[in-house]
Amino acid sequence: MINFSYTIWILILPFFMFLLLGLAGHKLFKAKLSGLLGTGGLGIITILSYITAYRYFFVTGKIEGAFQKITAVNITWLQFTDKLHIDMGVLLDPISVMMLVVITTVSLMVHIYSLGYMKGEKGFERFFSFLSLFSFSMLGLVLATNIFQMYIFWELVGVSSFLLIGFYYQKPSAVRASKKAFIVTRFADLGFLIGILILSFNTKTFDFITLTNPTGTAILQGTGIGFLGLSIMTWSMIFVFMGGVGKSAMFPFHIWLPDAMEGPTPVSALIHAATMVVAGVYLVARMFPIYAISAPVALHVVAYVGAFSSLFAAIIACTQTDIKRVLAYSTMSQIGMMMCALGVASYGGEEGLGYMASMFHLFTHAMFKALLFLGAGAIIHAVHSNYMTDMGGLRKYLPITHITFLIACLTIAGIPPFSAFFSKDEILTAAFHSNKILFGVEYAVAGLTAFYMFRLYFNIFWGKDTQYHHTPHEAPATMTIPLILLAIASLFTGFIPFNKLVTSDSKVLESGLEMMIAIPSVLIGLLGIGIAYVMYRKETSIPDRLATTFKYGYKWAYNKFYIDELYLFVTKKIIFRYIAQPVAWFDRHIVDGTMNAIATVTQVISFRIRGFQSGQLQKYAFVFITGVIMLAIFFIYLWK
Amino acid sequence: MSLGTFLIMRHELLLITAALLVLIAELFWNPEKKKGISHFSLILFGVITIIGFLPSPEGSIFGGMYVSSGTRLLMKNILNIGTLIVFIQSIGWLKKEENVEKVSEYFLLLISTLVGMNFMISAGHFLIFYIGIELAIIPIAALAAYDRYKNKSAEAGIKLILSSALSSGILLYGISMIYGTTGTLYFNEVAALFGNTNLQILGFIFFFAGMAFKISIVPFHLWTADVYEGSPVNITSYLSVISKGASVFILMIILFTVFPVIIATWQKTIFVVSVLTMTIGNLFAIRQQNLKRFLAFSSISQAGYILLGMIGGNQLGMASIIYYILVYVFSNLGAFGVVAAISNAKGKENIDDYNGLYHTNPKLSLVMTLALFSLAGIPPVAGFFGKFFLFTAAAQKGFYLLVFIAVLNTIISLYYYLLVVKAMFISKSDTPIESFKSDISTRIALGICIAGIVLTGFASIIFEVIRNLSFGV
Amino acid sequence: MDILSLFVVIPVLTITAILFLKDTRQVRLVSAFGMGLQLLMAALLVFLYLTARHAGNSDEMLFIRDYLWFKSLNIHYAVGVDGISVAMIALTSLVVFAGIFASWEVEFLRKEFFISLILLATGVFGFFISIDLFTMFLFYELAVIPMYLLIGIWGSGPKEYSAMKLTIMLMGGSALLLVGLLGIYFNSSPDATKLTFNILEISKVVIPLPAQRIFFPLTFLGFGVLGALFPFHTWSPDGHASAPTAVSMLHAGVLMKLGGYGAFRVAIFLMPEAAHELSWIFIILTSISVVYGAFGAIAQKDLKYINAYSSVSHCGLVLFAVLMMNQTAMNGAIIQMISHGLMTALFFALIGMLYGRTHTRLINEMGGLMKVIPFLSVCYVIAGLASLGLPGLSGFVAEMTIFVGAFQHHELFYRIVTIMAVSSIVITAVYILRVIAILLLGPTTNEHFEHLPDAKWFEKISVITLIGAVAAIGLVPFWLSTMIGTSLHPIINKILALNPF
Amino acid sequence: MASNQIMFILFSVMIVVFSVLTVTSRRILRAAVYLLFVLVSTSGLYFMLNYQFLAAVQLTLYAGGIVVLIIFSILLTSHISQNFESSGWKKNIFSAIAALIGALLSIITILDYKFSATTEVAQEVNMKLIGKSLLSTGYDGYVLPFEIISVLLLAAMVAAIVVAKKVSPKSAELQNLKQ
Amino acid sequence: MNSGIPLQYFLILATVMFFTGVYGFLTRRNLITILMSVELILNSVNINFLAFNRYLYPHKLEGMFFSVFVIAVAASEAAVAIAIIINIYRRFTTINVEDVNEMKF
Repeated sequence: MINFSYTIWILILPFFMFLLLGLAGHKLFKAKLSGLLGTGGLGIITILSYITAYRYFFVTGKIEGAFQKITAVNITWLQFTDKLHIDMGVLLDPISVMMLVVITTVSLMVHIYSLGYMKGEKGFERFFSFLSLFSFSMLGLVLATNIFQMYIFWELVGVSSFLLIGFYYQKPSAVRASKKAFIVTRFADLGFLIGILILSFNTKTFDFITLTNPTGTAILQGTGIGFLGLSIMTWSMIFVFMGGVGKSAMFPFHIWLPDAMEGPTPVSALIHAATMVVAGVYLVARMFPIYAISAPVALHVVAYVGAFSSLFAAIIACTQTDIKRVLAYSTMSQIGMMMCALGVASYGGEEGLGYMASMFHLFTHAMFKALLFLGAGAIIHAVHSNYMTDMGGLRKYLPITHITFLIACLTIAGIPPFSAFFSKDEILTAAFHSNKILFGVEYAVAGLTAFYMFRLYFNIFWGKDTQYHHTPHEAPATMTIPLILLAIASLFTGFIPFNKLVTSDSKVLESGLEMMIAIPSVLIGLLGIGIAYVMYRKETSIPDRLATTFKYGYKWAYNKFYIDELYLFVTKKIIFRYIAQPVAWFDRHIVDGTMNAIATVTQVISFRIRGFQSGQLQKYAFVFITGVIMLAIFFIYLWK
Repeated sequence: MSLGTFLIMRHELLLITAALLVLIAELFWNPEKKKGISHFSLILFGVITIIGFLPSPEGSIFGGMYVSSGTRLLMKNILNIGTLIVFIQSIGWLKKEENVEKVSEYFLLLISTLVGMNFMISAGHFLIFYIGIELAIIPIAALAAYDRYKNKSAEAGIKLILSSALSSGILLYGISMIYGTTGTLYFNEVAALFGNTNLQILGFIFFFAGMAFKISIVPFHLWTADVYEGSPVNITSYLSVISKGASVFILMIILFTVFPVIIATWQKTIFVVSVLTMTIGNLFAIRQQNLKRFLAFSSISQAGYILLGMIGGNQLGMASIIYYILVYVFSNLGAFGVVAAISNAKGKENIDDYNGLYHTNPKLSLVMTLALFSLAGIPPVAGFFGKFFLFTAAAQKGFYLLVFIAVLNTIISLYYYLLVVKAMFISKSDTPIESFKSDISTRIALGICIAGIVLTGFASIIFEVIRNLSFGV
Repeated sequence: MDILSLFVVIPVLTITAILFLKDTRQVRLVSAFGMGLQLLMAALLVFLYLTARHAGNSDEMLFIRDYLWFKSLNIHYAVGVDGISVAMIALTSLVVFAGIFASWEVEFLRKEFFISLILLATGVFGFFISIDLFTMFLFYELAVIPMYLLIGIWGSGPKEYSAMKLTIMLMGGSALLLVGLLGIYFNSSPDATKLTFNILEISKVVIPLPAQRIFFPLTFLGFGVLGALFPFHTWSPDGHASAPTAVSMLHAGVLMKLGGYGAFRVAIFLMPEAAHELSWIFIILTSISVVYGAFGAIAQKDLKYINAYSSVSHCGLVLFAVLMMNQTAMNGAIIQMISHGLMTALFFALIGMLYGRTHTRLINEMGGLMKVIPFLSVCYVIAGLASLGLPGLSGFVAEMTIFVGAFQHHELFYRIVTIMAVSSIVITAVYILRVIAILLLGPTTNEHFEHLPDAKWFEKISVITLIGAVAAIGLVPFWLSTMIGTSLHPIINKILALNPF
Repeated sequence: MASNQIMFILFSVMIVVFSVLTVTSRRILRAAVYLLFVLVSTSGLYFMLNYQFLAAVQLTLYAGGIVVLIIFSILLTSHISQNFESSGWKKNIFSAIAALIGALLSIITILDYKFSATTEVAQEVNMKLIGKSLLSTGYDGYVLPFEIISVLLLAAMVAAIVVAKKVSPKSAELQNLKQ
Repeated sequence: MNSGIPLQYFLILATVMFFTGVYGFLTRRNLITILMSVELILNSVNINFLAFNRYLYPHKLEGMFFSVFVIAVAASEAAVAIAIIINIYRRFTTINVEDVNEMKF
C-alpha cells in the first residue's frame, strides 16, 4: 500500500500560491515573476498528479480486480454532530484521479498560455492568483472525501469563476456576466444544499465512501418514504442534481455560460470548457451508486435534462456569430451528452457503459474543448474581435492555430481516429441500448455538432477575405505550445483504455467498438461537415436564404429561445419589482408605519386630552369630585 | 411622662425650635445681621439633619397618638436630607433683591411644613394626621404665592390652597365615616375594628382621594402642573419631592397598618389609579415646554410607579418605596436644581431654551442628564435600582400585568426625558444660554445630588438598611 | 480582582482616564490603548479558558466570582464564563478595537464620543460575563442608552428621529424582558424560600409550565427586539443608517448579539419546556425575518440600509437556530452571532470609510470604486463574500452549521421551514452582488471620485483586524465550534432531559 | 312631635335652605350672610346634641371670626352690591349632577349601614372634662394636637403675612421693571 | 334626649350640606364664595363627627375634639386663602376664578 498522504500538497500548494500572489503579488514581485511563480507552482502540482495517477492506476489502486477508494488524507474540519462532520481530505478513486489529471493538465496549459495572452494586462498577478484559487478549488472539489467538502469547494469554484469572469471589472458587460453566473449557479447550489440536507438527514453521514457503498445501509435510507409520489432519496438526488445542472450549465440554468465568455479567453478554456462546467457531471458520477440503486427516477431526470440540453444548445450554436459563444453552446451540448450518458447507465457491468462513456467523453472533451478555446483566444488575440463576421481567411496568417483548430474541430465532430470519436461512440452505444429516443437525440446532436463546428471553422479560416487594420500575426510561443500539446492530446487520448480504468463499479468493463453505431455516427459527422463546407467554405448566400426561410425558427434560435429574457423577466420584474420592492415598501410603511403610528397615536392622544388641564380650578375640582364618586361607585357597587 | 420621652419626638421638637430661633432672629437681629439669616438657618438645619441620624428611642407616646419607629425615623431623615438640599439650593435665589426681606419667613414656613410632615408620619391618630397634613400644606400655599409680583405665583397659591381645602374636606368626610363605623380614631383601634362594609369602603375611598390629591395621583392631580409651574422653582422642588414623599410615606403606613382588612379593595383601587397616573402623567409630559411643568407631569407619573410598591402590601414594597423616594429626592432635586440655577441666572425655563446647553454649560447638562436618567430608570444610576425594586415588589404579589404597563410607561417617560437630553446635547441653537458660573451653594447642592444619584444605587447597604426597617401588611 | 471583572474595570478606567485628559488628541490614543489592552485580555481569557478546559475542568462555567450585592433580594454580582461567553467577549473586544480605529477621525466632541463608545462597550462586556440576571439586565440597559447620544450627536441624516426610535424600541424590548426576568425570579425556587437571579441555580429547577408559558414569550420577545426579530426590527435600518461608523459597527456587530445571546442563555436555557412548546410561533417569525430581511435588502438604495436589512436577515437566523433547540443548530447560532458580528462590523466600517470619501451612501451615486480605492474595495468584496456565505470565511461555517442542525429536527414542519430559511442564501447573494457590481465594479462614474485616497493606516488596522478574524473562523472553525459545543452540553442536556426527541 | 324634633326640622331646613342660597346667591355679600345663618343654625344643632362648648366655639370662631374675615375681604375686593354673572349653565348642570350623584351615593350607603351604638356609659360633657382632655398626655388626651395646632396657627399667620404684606417700594420697583 | 331623631337624619343633613358645598365649589365664580363653599363642607363634616359621637360613642369625646380642631384648621386655612385671594386681586384686579388661568395645558 503506497502512502498517498503527500496528495494533500496538491491542495495546499495552489492555495498558498493564491494567498501569496493575491495578498502580496503586486508588491513583492514584478508581474512576470508572479506569472512564472503561478505557473511553476501548477507545474509541480501537475507532476504530483501524474505521479499519483500512475501509482493509483498502475501500481496499487487495484485490489481484487476493482479500484479501491482510498482516503489519502482526512481531517475533521467542522463537527456538527457525532456522525455529521465536515472533513477536509483527499479521496482517490478512478474518477477523482482522472479528474486530477484533466484539471492539472488543462490548467497547466492555460497557465502557460496566459503568460503570453495576458501579457501587459493590468492585474496580471491578480489573474494568476485567481487562477491558483480556481485550481485549488477545483482540485479540492474532485478530491473531496465527503459531499460537504465537495459543496464547499463547489462554492469556491463558483466564486473563482465569478472573479475570473469579472476580471475586466471595468467592463460593464463583464460585471453583469459575472454577477449572472454567480447568482444562477448559486440558485442551483441552493438545490444542492437542500439535497445534501435531506440526504444527510436520512443517512446521517456526508462521507462518500459510506454513502455510495452499494452494499451499505446508507444507500437504502429514505427510499421508501414518499413525498409527492417520489421517495425521499429521489427528491434529495434531484435536488443534488440541481446543483449539477447549475454548475454544468444544463437547461434551464444554462444562461450564465454564454455570458461568461466575457472573461479572458484562457479562463473560458479552463473553467467554462474543460473543468468547472463538468463538475456537474462529476457530481452525478460521484453519487452514481445512489442514483443507480436508490433513485432511478432521478437518474432519468439526469438523462432527459442532459439530452434536451445537448440538442437545445446545439441548435442555438448553429446560429451564433460570436465564436466564443458558439464554443460555449458547444460545451453545453457536449456536457449534455455526458449527462445523458450517465443517465442511461446503471450500476455495474455492461449496463454501466454509459458511465464509462461519460467519463471518457469528459476526459477527451476537456482536451479538445480547451484546445478550441485557446485557439479561439489566439484568433481573438490576432483580430481583436469575437465575431466571426469580422473574420475570414485567417489560415494564411495563423498557421499553427489553424492546424490545431482543425484538429480540434475534427475531434469534436467525431471523426476517427480523433479521441472524441471513441468517447462519443461509447455514448451513442450506451444510449442506443437503453433508450432509443435519447439515442435519436444524441445522434442528431452529433450531426449538428459537426455542422456548427465547421461552420465556425470555415467562417474563421476560409470564407471571405477580410481586410484587417493590422495584419494578424501568429501568437507567441507561450501560446502556441499549449495549443500543440493539447492538439496532440486530442489526437491520442482516445486510445486510453477507459473501460479498464474508470467504470461504474471500478471493475474492468469489456466493451469494444460497435460498428452498427460507429459507422452511422461518423457518417452523420461527415454530413455535418459537408453541409458546412457547402455553406461556408466560400462566402455564399445560402445561410442567409436559409435564415429567411426558417425566419421564426432562426430568430428564436438566434435569440437563444428567449430564455434570457424569461430570466430577466423573473428577476427584474417578479423578484425585484413584485417581491423585493413591495417587501421594502411593506417594511417602511406597514411594519415601521405601525411603530410610528403607535408613537403618533400617543402624541395625538396627548394633544387631545390636554383639555383636562384647562387651567380652570373648578374644572379640576369637578374632575376630582367625579373621580371620587366614580371610584366609590366602582369599588363599592361594581367590583367589590 | 418624663422629659426623656420627648426625645422620641426629637425631630419635631428640633424643628420647632429651629423655626422659633429663626423667628427670633428675624425679630431681634439688626438689618445688617439679617443678611446672614439664610446661612444661619442653613447651618441650623444642617445640624438638625445630622442629629436626626443619631440613634433614637422608639415607642409611642401621648397614649398612642404619636408613634415613633425606625421606619418613621428613616422617613423623616430622608425628608430632612431632601429639605437640606432644597435649602442649599435656595440660598442663591434668596439673595435676589426681591426676596431679601422675606428670607426668614421662607425658612420658617418650610420648617413648619416639615414639622407637619413629621407629625403626619408619626401619627398614631387621625387627628394628628389631619393636623399634620394641613400644617404641611397650608404654608406651602403661601410659599407658592411667594413671588408676590408674579401673576403665576399668585395663581399657583390660590389653586393650591383651594384644591387642598377641597381635598381636605373630602378626606375629612372619609375620616368621619371611618369614625362613625369604628368609633375611634386611633390607628391601631381602627385597624382592629375596620371591616369590609360599603360605608367603610366609601369612607376609605374618600380618605384615599384626599391622600391621592397630595401625592397627585390621577384623577386628583390636576392642580399639580399649574402649581408647580407657577411657584418659585425651589418651592416646586420642595413640593414635588418632600411633600410628595411625606404623603407617600404616610399613605403607605396607613394602608399597611390601618386598612389591612380591606387590602383587596385598596389593591384594586391602586391598580386602577396607578395605571391612570402613570399613563396620564406621561401623556401630558410629552407635550410640555416649560421644564417645571414638564417635571410636574413627570412627577405625577413617578407617583404612579411608586404606587406599584404599595400595591403588594409587602415588606419589599415598603422598602422599595422608601428607597425609591430617597433616590427620587436626589434625582428630582438634581433636575430641579439645574432648572433653578438656570431660571435664576437667565430666567429661562423652556426646553427650547436649553438647546445646545451642553456646549455652553457642560456640567449643568451632565447633572441634568444624570438626574433625568435616574428618573427614567436607566442604569447605572440609582433610579434604575429604585424602579427595579418597585417592580419586583409588585411582581412578588403577582401583579405582572401592572408591572408590564408600568414598564411600558417608563418607555414613554424615557422618550420625553430624552427630549430634554436631546435639546441639551443634540439640538443646535443660535441663542444658547450663555456660559455662566452658578454660585457655590448650587454647586454644592448639585454635587450632593449627583453623589446620591450615583452612590445610592451601588451601595446596597442603603437598601438593606431600609429593607430591615420595613414591614408589610 | 478576578479576570472577568477586569473586562468591566478596564473600560471604566479608560473612561476615567479620558475624562481627565486635556488634549483631545490623546483621547483616541488612550482609547486605543485601553481597548487594545482589552483585546489582549480577551486573548488571554481564551487562552486561560482553553487551558482550564484542557486540564479537565468540566464545570459549567469557569472563573466564577460571586459577590453578594443586595442580600434581601439575593441579588449577586456574579460573573462566570463558558465557551460561548468567551467567544462573545472575544468578538466584542475585536469589534470595539476595530471601532476605535474606524472612528479615528471623529472631530466633533471627540472626548465625549469615545467615552460613550467605551461606555457602550462596558455594557456589552458586562452583559456577557454576567451570570446573574439582575446584573445582566443592568448591563443590557447600560449598553442601550449611550446609543442614543452616539447616534443623536454624531449621526447623520434624520439622526434625532432614528436615535429616538432605536432607543425607544430597544427599551420596549427591555420592558418585556424585565417582566420576564421578574417572572423567572419569582419562580426560581419551588417553595419560594430561596429566590435567585443566578442563571446556573435557576437552571437546576424546573419553572412551572404555566409560568413558563407567560414568561418565555416575554423574555424571548424582549431579547428578540434587540435581535431584530420581525416585526420589531424597524429600529435597525433607521438606527444603523443614521449612526456614525463605529456605532453601527458596535451595534450591529455586538449589541444585536445581546439579543441572540440572551434569548439563548435566558429564555431557552431557563424555560426549555415552554420554548419547546411555543417555538413554532417564533420559528415562523424568525424565518420571516430571515427571508424578509433579505428581500428587503434587495430593494434598498442606501448602503447602510442594505446592510441593516441584511443584519435583520442574519440575526433572524440566529434566533431561528436557537429555537431549533439542538446542539448543532445552537452551535451554529453562536457561530453565526460571532461571524455576523465580525462581518457586519467590517461592512459598516467600510461603508463609513467610503462615505467619508464620497460623501454619499447611495449606491446609484457611486460606481467603479475598485479602480480608485482598491484596498477598501477588495475588503468590501471580502466582506460581501463572507456575508453571502462563501466557504473559507466565517459566514459559511455559521450558516451551514445552522442549516444542518436545523434540518436534523425531527418534525417535518421545522425542516420545511429550514428549507425556506436556506433559500435566503440566494437572496443574499443577489443583493450582495448587486451592491458590489454597482458600487465597485464598472467604470468610474463620477469624476470627483478619480482622486480619492485609499485607506489610511488606522483604517487598515481596523479593517484587517476584522478580516483576519473572519478568515480565521472560516478557515479553522474547529476550535471555535468545539469550544462552543462543549459549553452547550449542559443546556442541551437540560433540554434533552425534558423533551427526549 | 317632640320639641327636639321640631327644633331639628327647623335647624335642618334652615341649614339646607341657606346652604343652597349661599352657593347660588348672586350677591356676594348676601351669600356671606347666608353662610352666617348656616353656621349659626349648625351651632344650634350642636346645642341640641348637647355640645355646648363646641356650639360656642362655632359661634365665636366660625360665625364671629371666619365670616367676618370673609366679609372684610369681600369688602376689600368687591363692590358691595356687585352682582356676579352666573356661571354657564353647562357648568351648573354638570356640577349639580355630580353633587347629586355623590349625595345619593353617600346617602344610600349610609342608610345601608347598620349603626350600632356602644354599650358604654356616656360621658357628661362639661368644661372640666374638656379642659382636662385638652391637657392630657395620655390616652384620649389632646395636648399634642393642641400644641401642633399652635404651630399651624403661627405658620398660617406668617404665611398670610408673607403673602398679603404690602409690597415694599423696592419690590414694587422691581415689579415694574419686570412688567 | 334625641329620641325621635334617628342618627341617619343628621348624617343625611350633613351629606346634603357637604354636597351643596361641593356644588358651590364647582360653580361659584368668585374666589371668596368658593372659600365659603369650603366652609360649608368643613361644617358638614363637623356635624357628622358630632352626630356619630353623640349617638354611637358618647363615652369618649374624639368626635367633638376632632371638630374643634377642624374649626381651628379651617380658620387658619381661611386666613391664608384670603391673604392669597387679596394678592390675586392685586395681581389680576379680579377675583373671578375663571380669569385666574394663566397656566394651562
